[in-house]
Parts: sequence; C-alpha cells; structure tokens
Amino acid sequence: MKKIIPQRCAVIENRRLDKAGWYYRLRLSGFVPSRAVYPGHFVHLKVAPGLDPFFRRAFSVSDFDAATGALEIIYKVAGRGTALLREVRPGTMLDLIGPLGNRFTVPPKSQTAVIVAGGVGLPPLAFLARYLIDRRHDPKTVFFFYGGRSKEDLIDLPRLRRMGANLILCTDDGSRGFKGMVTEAVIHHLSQFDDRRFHVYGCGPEPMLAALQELALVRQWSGEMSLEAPMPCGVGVCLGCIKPSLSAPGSYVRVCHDGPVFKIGEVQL
Amino acid sequence: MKKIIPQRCAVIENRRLDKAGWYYRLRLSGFVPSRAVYPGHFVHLKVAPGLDPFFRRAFSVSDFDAATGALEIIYKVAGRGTALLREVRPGTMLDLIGPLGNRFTVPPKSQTAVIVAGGVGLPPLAFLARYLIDRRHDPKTVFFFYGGRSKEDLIDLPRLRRMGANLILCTDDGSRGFKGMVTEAVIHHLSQFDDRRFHVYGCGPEPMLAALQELALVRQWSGEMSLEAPMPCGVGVCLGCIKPSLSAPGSYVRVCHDGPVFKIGEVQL
Amino acid sequence: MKPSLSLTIGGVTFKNPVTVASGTFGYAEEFAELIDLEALGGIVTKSITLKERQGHPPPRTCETPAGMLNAIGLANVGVERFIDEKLPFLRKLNTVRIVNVAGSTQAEYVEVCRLLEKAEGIDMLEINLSCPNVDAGGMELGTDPAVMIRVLTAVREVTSRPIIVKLSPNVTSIVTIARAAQEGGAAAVSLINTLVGMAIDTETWRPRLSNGTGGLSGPAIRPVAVAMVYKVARAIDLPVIGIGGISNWTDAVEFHLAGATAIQVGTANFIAPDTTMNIIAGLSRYLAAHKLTAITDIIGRVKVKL
Amino acid sequence: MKPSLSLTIGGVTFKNPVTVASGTFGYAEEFAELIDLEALGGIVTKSITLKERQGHPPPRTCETPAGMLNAIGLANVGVERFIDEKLPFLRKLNTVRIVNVAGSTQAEYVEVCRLLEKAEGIDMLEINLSCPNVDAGGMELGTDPAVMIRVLTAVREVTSRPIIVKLSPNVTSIVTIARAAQEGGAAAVSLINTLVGMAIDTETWRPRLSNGTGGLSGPAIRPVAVAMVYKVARAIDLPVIGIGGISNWTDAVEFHLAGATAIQVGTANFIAPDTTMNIIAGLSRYLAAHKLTAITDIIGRVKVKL
Ligand SMILES: Cc1cc2nc3c(=O)[nH]c(=O)nc-3n(C[C@H](O)[C@H](O)[C@H](O)COP(=O)(O)OP(=O)(O)OC[C@H]3O[C@@H](n4cnc5c(N)ncnc54)[C@H](O)[C@@H]3O)c2cc1C
Ligand SMILES: Cc1cc2nc3c(=O)[nH]c(=O)nc-3n(C[C@H](O)[C@H](O)[C@H](O)COP(=O)(O)OP(=O)(O)OC[C@H]3O[C@@H](n4cnc5c(N)ncnc54)[C@H](O)[C@@H]3O)c2cc1C
Ligand SMILES: Cc1cc2nc3c(=O)[nH]c(=O)nc-3n(C[C@H](O)[C@H](O)[C@H](O)COP(=O)(O)O)c2cc1C
Ligand SMILES: Cc1cc2nc3c(=O)[nH]c(=O)nc-3n(C[C@H](O)[C@H](O)[C@H](O)COP(=O)(O)O)c2cc1C
Ligand code: FES
Ligand code: FES
Repeated sequence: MKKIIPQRCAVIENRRLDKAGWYYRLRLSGFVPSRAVYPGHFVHLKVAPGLDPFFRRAFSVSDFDAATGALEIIYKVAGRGTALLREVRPGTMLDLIGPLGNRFTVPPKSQTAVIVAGGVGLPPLAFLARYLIDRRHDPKTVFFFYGGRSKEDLIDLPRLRRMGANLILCTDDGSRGFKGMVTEAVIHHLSQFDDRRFHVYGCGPEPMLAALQELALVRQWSGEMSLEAPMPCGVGVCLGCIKPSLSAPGSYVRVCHDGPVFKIGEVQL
Repeated sequence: MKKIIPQRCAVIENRRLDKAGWYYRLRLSGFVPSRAVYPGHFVHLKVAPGLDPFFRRAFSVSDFDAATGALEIIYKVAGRGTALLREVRPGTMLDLIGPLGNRFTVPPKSQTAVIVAGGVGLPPLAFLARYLIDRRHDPKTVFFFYGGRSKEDLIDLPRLRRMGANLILCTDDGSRGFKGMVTEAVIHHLSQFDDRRFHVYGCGPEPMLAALQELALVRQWSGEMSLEAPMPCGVGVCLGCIKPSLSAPGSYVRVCHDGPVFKIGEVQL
Repeated sequence: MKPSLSLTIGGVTFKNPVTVASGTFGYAEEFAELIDLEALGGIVTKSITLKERQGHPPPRTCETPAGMLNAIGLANVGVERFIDEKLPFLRKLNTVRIVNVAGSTQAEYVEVCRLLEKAEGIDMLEINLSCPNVDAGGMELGTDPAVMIRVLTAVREVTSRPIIVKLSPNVTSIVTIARAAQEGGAAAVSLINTLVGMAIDTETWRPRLSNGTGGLSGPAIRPVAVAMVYKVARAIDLPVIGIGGISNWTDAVEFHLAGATAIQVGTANFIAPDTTMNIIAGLSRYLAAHKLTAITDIIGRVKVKL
Repeated sequence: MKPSLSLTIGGVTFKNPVTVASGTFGYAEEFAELIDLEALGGIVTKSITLKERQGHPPPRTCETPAGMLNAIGLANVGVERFIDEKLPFLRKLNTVRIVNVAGSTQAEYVEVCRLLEKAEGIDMLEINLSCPNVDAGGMELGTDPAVMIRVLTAVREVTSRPIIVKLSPNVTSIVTIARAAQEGGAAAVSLINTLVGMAIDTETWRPRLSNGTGGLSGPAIRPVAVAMVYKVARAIDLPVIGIGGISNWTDAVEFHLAGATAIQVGTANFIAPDTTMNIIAGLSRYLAAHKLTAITDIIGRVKVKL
C-alpha cells in the first residue's frame, strides 16, 4: 500500500462562485492519491506556508478526475483559514494530505437516493450525485435537495442541473424554491413516494443534520451523513475531532477516522 | 507632525535582478510617508500576513518618488523572510512602516563623495548617488565603488551607469572589474587624488565596513556607514539592534534609532 | 451612549485599560512620533535600576515561532538619569505613569523606590520581581513567597505610591506567589513576565542570545498568560493586570474575561506600533456591539462550568 | 561512511534518536498507512490508565499561535484492552516500544505497571507524572520531588523494565524534579510535557476547551523546552529525551545540542505526518555535512560561555 504523505499541488483555479464572495471553487492539479478517491473523502490542506494558521483545514472533495489528477474543493469563507485561502493565486503550490476518512456507500439500484445538502454541505454531495449517476443510477432515482438561507447561498446550480437529478432548491427566506427548512422540503416533496426505498445522504449545518437524522430515524429511512469537527490531525490520533456516539452511549467517535461519514443513528447530534 | 503608522501598499513589481535569482527589486505604490524620505532611511516590512515570520524585516529605501508614492527596495534572498518575499505577486498588499532611522548627510560640493557598496549594501547607496547627483553634485565628483564576490553579484548596473558617476566595479574572483576587495579598489583607484577632500559612504558586509572604517580612520577621511542588525522593533525601544560604541566605549548604540547611518569612528565593527 | 472604558486600580483612575508593558515602550518618548501617548490608559517604563546598566552584549533578541526571546539584561539609564532626563517628558503626559523598578538585591529595590519617592509625575510603581535575564535578584526574588513578602514590606516603607507586583510565570504555583504579593501589600499584580527560553544556532552551536537563555514573549505565550490570569484573578482580592502576547482587541477581551482589570501590550508594540490604539478602539466597538456600558462588565466573566 | 544515528538509553538500543510523543501517535497502528513505523527510533503510546477512559467532552483542542491547546483527558482503552487489542500490533514492530503510563493515584500507576509487566513486546515504560488535564494525579504527582520519589520507588518494585520519567514544565525548578526522578531510579527523563494554557471565545465567553484549561504544545513552546532540556542535561547523570515543538531536523539538532540524547516528535505529527521521516533523513545529512560520524557527537555540545 502506498503511504499517504503530504504533497504539493498547483492551484489552477480559485474562483468566486457567488456575488458576495463567500463561496469559492479551488482546483488543484497533479494530485496523486495513495488510494482511489470516493465521495465522502476529504483532504487536509495547509492554506498558507509556515506556522500561521497552525492547523491544516479539512475540505471534502467535491470532484476528482483520476485521469488528470484534477482535484476540486468548494469552500465558504468562514474564518481566518479560508480568508487566507481566498487570496491564493493560480500557480501557487499548496500542501495537502489525502484522501482521508471513509466514504459514502452506494445504495442498491432499487433504492432512491435522497441527497440533502445544506449550505456549505454541498461539496461532498455534489461529488456523490455525479458519482451515483455515472455509476448508472437513473438520475430520476436521485433526489437532490439543496437548501440555503437565501438564494445567494445556492451556488454551482448549472452543474447540479446538468447532472439531471431531481433538483429541489429551498431557502429559509423563500427567495428561491421551497420556502422553509430543507427537511421540510424533503417531507413536502417526497410524501407521494413509497419512502421505504429511501436512502438519505446529508451534509450541512449540525442543526439541519440533527433534524434530518430525527426524520430518518422516525421514518426508518436508512442513510448516512458527513459531519464536521475541528480536526488537528485528520488521521485519528489526536482525539480532538470527537462527537458523542448515539449507538454506544458514553463513548465518542472520531469524525476524521471513524467518519466523516456516519450512518443515521450512529452519532448524537 | 504626522504619526508614523503601518500602512498597506500594493506591490507593483517584484522582479528578479540576477540570473541565479538571489536579488530582487520590489516596487510598491501609494506609499505616503509621514516625513520626507532621504537616502539612508529604511522601511520595516511585514513580508507575509499573520504571525509567521514574526518580526518585520528592515530594508533600505533604494529609491522613492514623492510625487507618485512609488517606493523601491532591493533585497537579496538570505533566509526565510526574504524567501517568502520572493513569492509575493504584484497586486498583493504589503504592510510597512517608515521611513525609519536617520539619513546620510550631503557633503559640501567641494568634497568628493566616495561611495563604497558591497553586495547587498547597494540599495541605500544607489539612492544616495542619485540624490547627490540630482542635487547638482557633479557626477564626476562622485565615485561609486561596487564590489561583489563575482560578477553575478553585481546587479542593476545599467541604472548605476546612467547616473554618470565614476563607477568602479570589483569582484573577489576578478570575473568583473578590479580583482580584490572593494577597499583595495578604493586605495588603488584614488591614490592619484588629493584624498583630504574625500567623504566616504559605506554599506555592505560588516568585514568590508570594518576595513573601510579602518582605512578612513587611518587616512582621516570623513564619512558615514549604514549598518545592519536584527531589528525587532525598528523604533528604538526594544534595545535589540545594538552595536558596541567606539566613541563611547562600554556603551551601545541602537542601529535603528541612533542609525542606521553612523559616522566613521562611531561604532566598533 | 459610548461605553466607558475607565477603571480604578489602587486608587488610581485609568481612562482605559490599555497600557504598555515594561521594556517594550522605552521611556515613552520614542513612541511620541508613532502614537498619541495620551490616548493610552497608562505607560510602564523600562525597568529602572539603581545604577545605569548597559545590559548584555549582542545578540540580545531572536525570533521564535509566533514570539521572540530577549535577554536585554535590564539595560537602562539608572534611577538618577531617569529622574533627570526621562521623567520630565513623562510628567507632562495625561496618562497613568508607572515606573517599573528592578534590582539585584532587596536593598537595591528599596533604594530605587526611595529615590523615586521624591520625584513628581509618577502615579504608581511596578516592582519587577520576575526578570529572568539577570544573575541575581529579579526572578529569584519573585519565586519564593517569603522573600517576596519581605521585599515588598521593605519597599512599602519608603514609598507612598500604590505598588503593582509583576509576577514570573516560571513557578509551580502562580497563585501562591500572587497571594504573597497581596500579603506584602501590593495594590495589584501584573502577569505574566516572560517564560524562560533558549534557542541554539545549529550551524555555530552557540545560543542565539549572548546570555544563553532569555525570556519568551509574544502571541506564543498568550494561552499560558490567560490561564495564569484566570487562576490568580479567582484566588486573590487584588486587581490583576494581564500581560502576555496581547496583539489585538480580541486578545484584550480574552484577558478581561479571564479576570484582568487592565492589560499591558508588550511585544506587539514592535510588530505594529499602533496596536494599543487599535485595541482601545476595538474594545469600545466590542462593548457597544454587545450592548455593554462599561469595560468592568466583562472582567472575569468567563463562563466556566464548575 | 554513513553517520551512525544509534544510541542507548537504559540499556535499550535505539536505531535512531527520533521517537514520537505520547498522545500524538495513537497506538501507532493509525500511522501504519502514513509512514514506515520501523524507520522510527521508538514509539511512545498514548497514556494508558488502569480503566478505559473516554476523556473530556468536546471541544478538546484549539488552535493557538504556532501551537495548540488540548484537554483530551487521558482518553484511552485502559491497560487490559491495551494489552489485548493494541499491543499485538506494536509487538511485531522492530523499533523501541515505550508504553506511557498515567493514573490518578500512586496505586493506579503501580497497578498499570504490574499488569504491563507480564505482557510481551514492551521495551520501556514512560511514566507520565505531568499530565495537566486530569483532576487528580498526573501533574500533582510530578511537581513535588518527595511524592515523585515515592511513586517511582513503588513502580520500580513491580516492573523490571527501564523507566523514563516524563516531566512537567509547570514548575519553578525543573532541575529539582529531574533530580528526584534520578533519585527515584529512573533510567531517563523526558521533557517537556505541555504548559498549562487557556483560551476563551470572546463571543460565547466560554473557554475554548470544555475542561477550561489545557496543555499548550507545538513550536510555540520550543524555546521553553530547549531551555529546560539544557538545564536538566547539565544537572543530572541520566539521558534526557527532548520534547516540545520539534517539527524539523534543525529543531532536532537544537535539542541534541542542548543535551537531548533522543527526541520525541509530538504535535508536528498532526501537521505533517512524515515529520519524523524527514527528521531522520535530515539528521543523517547534517552529520555528514559536518563530517561527524555519530549523533552522539553533538549531544550537549552547545557552546555556552560560562
Ligand atoms: C471532514 C470535513 C470536511 C469539510 N469540508 C468542507 C468543505 O467542503 N467546504 C468548506 O468550506 N468547509 C469544509 N469544512 C470546514 C473547514 O475545514 C474549515 O474548518 C472551515 O472552513 C473554517 O475554517 P477557517 O480557517 O476559515 O476558520 P477558523 O475560524 O480560522 O478555524 C479555526 C479552527 O476551527 C476549526 N473549525 C472551524 N469551523 C469548523 C467547522 N465547521 N468544521 C470543522 N472545523 C472547524 C478549523 O479547522 C480550525 O482549526 C470541512 C470540515 C471537515 C471536518
Ligand atoms: C537598516 C537595515 C537595512 C537593510 N536593508 C536591506 C536591503 O536593502 N536589502 C536587503 O536585502 N536586506 C536588507 N537588510 C537586511 C534584512 O532586513 C533582512 O534581515 C535580511 O534580508 C535577512 O532576512 P530573512 O528574513 O531573509 O532571513 P532570516 O534568517 O529569516 O532572518 C531571521 C532574523 O534575523 C534577522 N537578520 C538576519 N540577517 C540580518 C541582517 N543582515 N541584518 C539585520 N537583520 C538580520 C532578521 O531581521 C530576522 O529577524 C537590512 C537590514 C537593516 C537592519
Ligand atoms: C525586549 C523586551 C524587554 C523587556 N524588558 C522588560 C523589563 O525591563 N522589565 C519588565 O518587567 N519586563 C520586561 N519585559 C517583559 C514584558 O514587559 C512582558 O511582561 C512580556 O514581554 C510579556 O508580554 P508580551 O508577550 O506582550 O510581550 C520585556 C520584554 C521584551 C520583549
Ligand atoms: C493532543 C495531545 C495529546 C497528548 N496526550 C498525552 C498523553 O496522553 N500522555 C502524555 O504523556 N503526553 C501527552 N501529550 C503531550 C505530548 O506527548 C508532548 O509532551 C507535548 O505535546 C509537547 O510536545 P510537542 O510540542 O512536540 O507536541 C499530548 C499532547 C497532545 C498535543
Ligand atoms: S482530527 Fe485528530 S483524531 Fe480526528
Ligand atoms: S530594533 Fe528595537 S531598538 Fe532597534
């Protein structure tokens, strides 16, 4: 097995995705992964050389082309690390480790994939949707719910539309699509279907995921969610990225190593 | 009096000056100095945002245009700070403080200016030479000795030639100009003149400055030298940039505040 | 209404909590062309000793990760020249003027304070019982509670001014030392001074400081300082002045929440001389944004589960 | 000729001085897909306690200037599961295997060591008398020389393996504590553990660690660690293992020059998992470039004027 070591990749694009400048797409070239890259995997990136900021930052892979080594992530400017990342110009070499973590599973073709993305939870799920559809899942059996606070938070829509999945947009303020929480949109749009065949995938703010998990548990949907936690190491040794376990009460899971993808019911949110 | 505060200026040029990539010219726009900028003054630059590297780096002003606010420095890649500076792209904003320190004096027109630059000591002296000549010093009364280890270390020659001063190049290995130390070149070239009228200006490696000071003291030339020392604060308070005084034995001078320009005989080298 | 930044320590009123740390601000005159000195809550001078000291030979400072080492060695003009040459400038300033006093022996501390007692234009004394960069005195006097009480008692006999005791972090229990300062009659404690540190040049095999070891300061040590301020503020009844790596207003708020009544900005003055001005403005904005009326509303208010 | 990196501590031979610090390398199996474990001089496990511990609730870590705070709270599988589930992997590795032992009481230390005594595949024990993140034991046991001697004496009765004592930097005199370790029968001392630190969120007013305070590690603390290694190495006759912010081979050389016989890489494993590999290669290159034949040629060779 090849070792997972830090490698330097050239930035080929670092482009703003929304008007306000909160969301960016970063593309790197020449990434040579030590193992196949799947949806759910993340990379651990040094956003600047040197000691400031000190930790790497984790970003879900939003797309990867094994043939060319082109790796894509999508990020939201949230704090110091991403503010620095925004300033990076094409040509700059960035140091990254990956792919790390586990991955989403692929449901049997008989199941309907219900993908639920909230805000910056989009990236791993955009990769997942493309992956499922490429693996000859009928796009019509893939529902892609995508919610944000307002229409400005819904990015990269042309690409999502191109995939041909059932794309259902929703916003808290109703400025685009369904008005309300994305979990409400799920209930509203899927009531017509036989929901025993649903397999949900979630990524987004924790309150949204908590609501989604609750819903899935009540309706007995299978499914999985990609979680976030501050990650000093990303490889399972520092025990910093923990969440309380739901299935084994009193113990913790490590988001980086046991996840970031967890089954519905595994983690207490 | 205006306060000297940090200001952010846009990089308009960061260009390699030699084949090997050791020397760079950095030009910044929009510098609004709190007082007039003179040869000898330096600026204190943050080469990267954040805490790494921690200290600012001092660079002598190698040219300044008060009309446009265009500030120039010339640097040699010597360590971590300058290695980072080399990567800076035009358009980047850099944080700097200045002008700091004291300045070279202007000799009476009856005196011959003997400028002695060694290696990366060039920048303040290039500014000085232009300044003297602009102030209607006859270029022929300005001798500009410029020494380096080999011809690769002699940079920015067209600009020096354009000034019209007596430019005498020398290299340790003889690959260009006089072969030997720059102080030897001074002795060799100036023996024909009446040296009581000399006023020397030096900047460069400390051994060279020590030799120059020795020479000037023996020959009773007046003169001044710009020194370097690691500078945490640049404004005279940390007491870190000290050199032993020669004129007041047992005490120290602060390079940033009492200098960086010192009279011949003031500092023990 | 503009929130109030003012506060009182040892009967002295500060217009705001932002002061500067000893040894990082010279005798203040150096900063006159950099910032508005009277905007500061207070100014602490370089440590003053009985006789003029030249300090250690160079190199005296070195850059470290997010910080620096220094071994200046208490270079200063000595108490007499301080009074004659430096104090007249300070005296004219409308801000709290704090003279930091250092020495090698108890007698030296007492003598410096005695000489300062007659001088005008000094609001408080800060007794530096924590300097790691001198052979005798300094830190040694500040790590033993009994010795500290003895020194402070002696000093208080010759001065009428409120005394701030500056504490060393290089101790097993800073709380024990802070209690000693309280017992010795301090009006306040300030902490932390620098942590003992060292760096070695791997090419020359020489220490990067001529003195071998030195004092570590800057953002690197901020978490250590916050923890100590937090512990001391809970343990004693005196106001605490927080020091250590403070570089912006969020850092300042952090120290206030931990329990600091006022703060000192040290190394950050070197990196950005206008740090204190930005902190003062930032504190006002912070209080206003949180609908608080006074800086005293946040002091020691960190929410720790017990 | 390739310079020799090998060395001996407490009768155990290390192929090179580069080992990893407790709590930053899990039980080593996590790093199997990242680096060649057998290239390491040695491996120190996460601290093992008598019973399994889940540790503190999140948040347990936070980023600080050039470093981090942690308050993991000794989360570990407990000595029995360690022997059953983790040791079999370690046992197969051709490197020095060091089990780090922690506890809340002297009895717990003794019991863990007793249980480990029967297990195979352990070369040395490291006694963590310096963990700042537990209520009882840990640091308290490691800051009082008399207590330390007592604990070590008790531990030595139940183990035949050489003992490394890991020291806390949160003391007035690390030399005093190191001497106690020597007196207690340690084969070596390792230092430093983390400095007590704290960070506060200025919006929520809560500490950034659930435990309130935590331990500061990373490059920020390196100068403190170098100074302590320097002092301890001069004061005692045991080998010193240097720890604290080591991130590259120059840092390692710095510790060796200060007096460290071996080093441990901690937090740097998080930032770059191949740090240890780069250090091993760098040390070889350094020795070769300086025409030195062995790592032992540089240990403690810092040139300090006395
Ligand atoms: C598995 C995983 C995948 C992620 N994928 C993405 C992605 O695709 N796009 C994206 O924009 N962001 C993603 N994040 C969050 C990202 O890692 C950053 O933490 C976040 O962008 C904030 O970083 P900052 O440096 O701007 O903020 P800062 O405030 O500077 O961060 C300070 C510290 O807090 C941690 N932190 C803060 N917020 C979070 C958070 N929500 N999750 C984890 N750590 C946090 C940071 O890692 C850092 O250690 C992911 C996180 C994880 C764990
Ligand atoms: C008044 C003054 C004017 C200067 N003018 C120029 C100039 O015009 N062009 C130029 O290339 N350099 C100049 N220097 C040197 C410059 O400030 C940097 O120190 C030098 O380039 C090395 O920095 P670094 O970050 O690359 O090296 P690093 O090794 O990263 O530096 C580490 C530390 O050592 C200090 N340091 C190292 N070497 C020197 C030195 N020779 N002088 C002072 N401090 C040093 C740095 O400031 C820093 O604090 C000047 C220095 C001073 C004091
Ligand atoms: C260069 C330098 C010189 C210092 N000199 C003194 C001094 O003379 N007296 C003193 O009490 N503290 C002195 N200090 C310590 C500072 O006042 C302060 O306690 C310490 O640096 C921590 O704060 P900081 O991290 O904000 O710098 C000095 C610090 C530095 C960096
Ligand atoms: C996340 C984390 C967990 C740690 N856990 C332990 C531990 O269980 N036992 C121990 O003795 N030291 C522990 N340490 C301390 C390290 O072993 C080391 O002494 C310290 O981090 C300083 O080294 P560094 O700066 O290289 O990290 C831990 C450190 C970190 C950062
Ligand atoms: S980030 Fe270190 S264990 Fe997950
Ligand atoms: S650099 Fe601080 S006194 Fe000169």
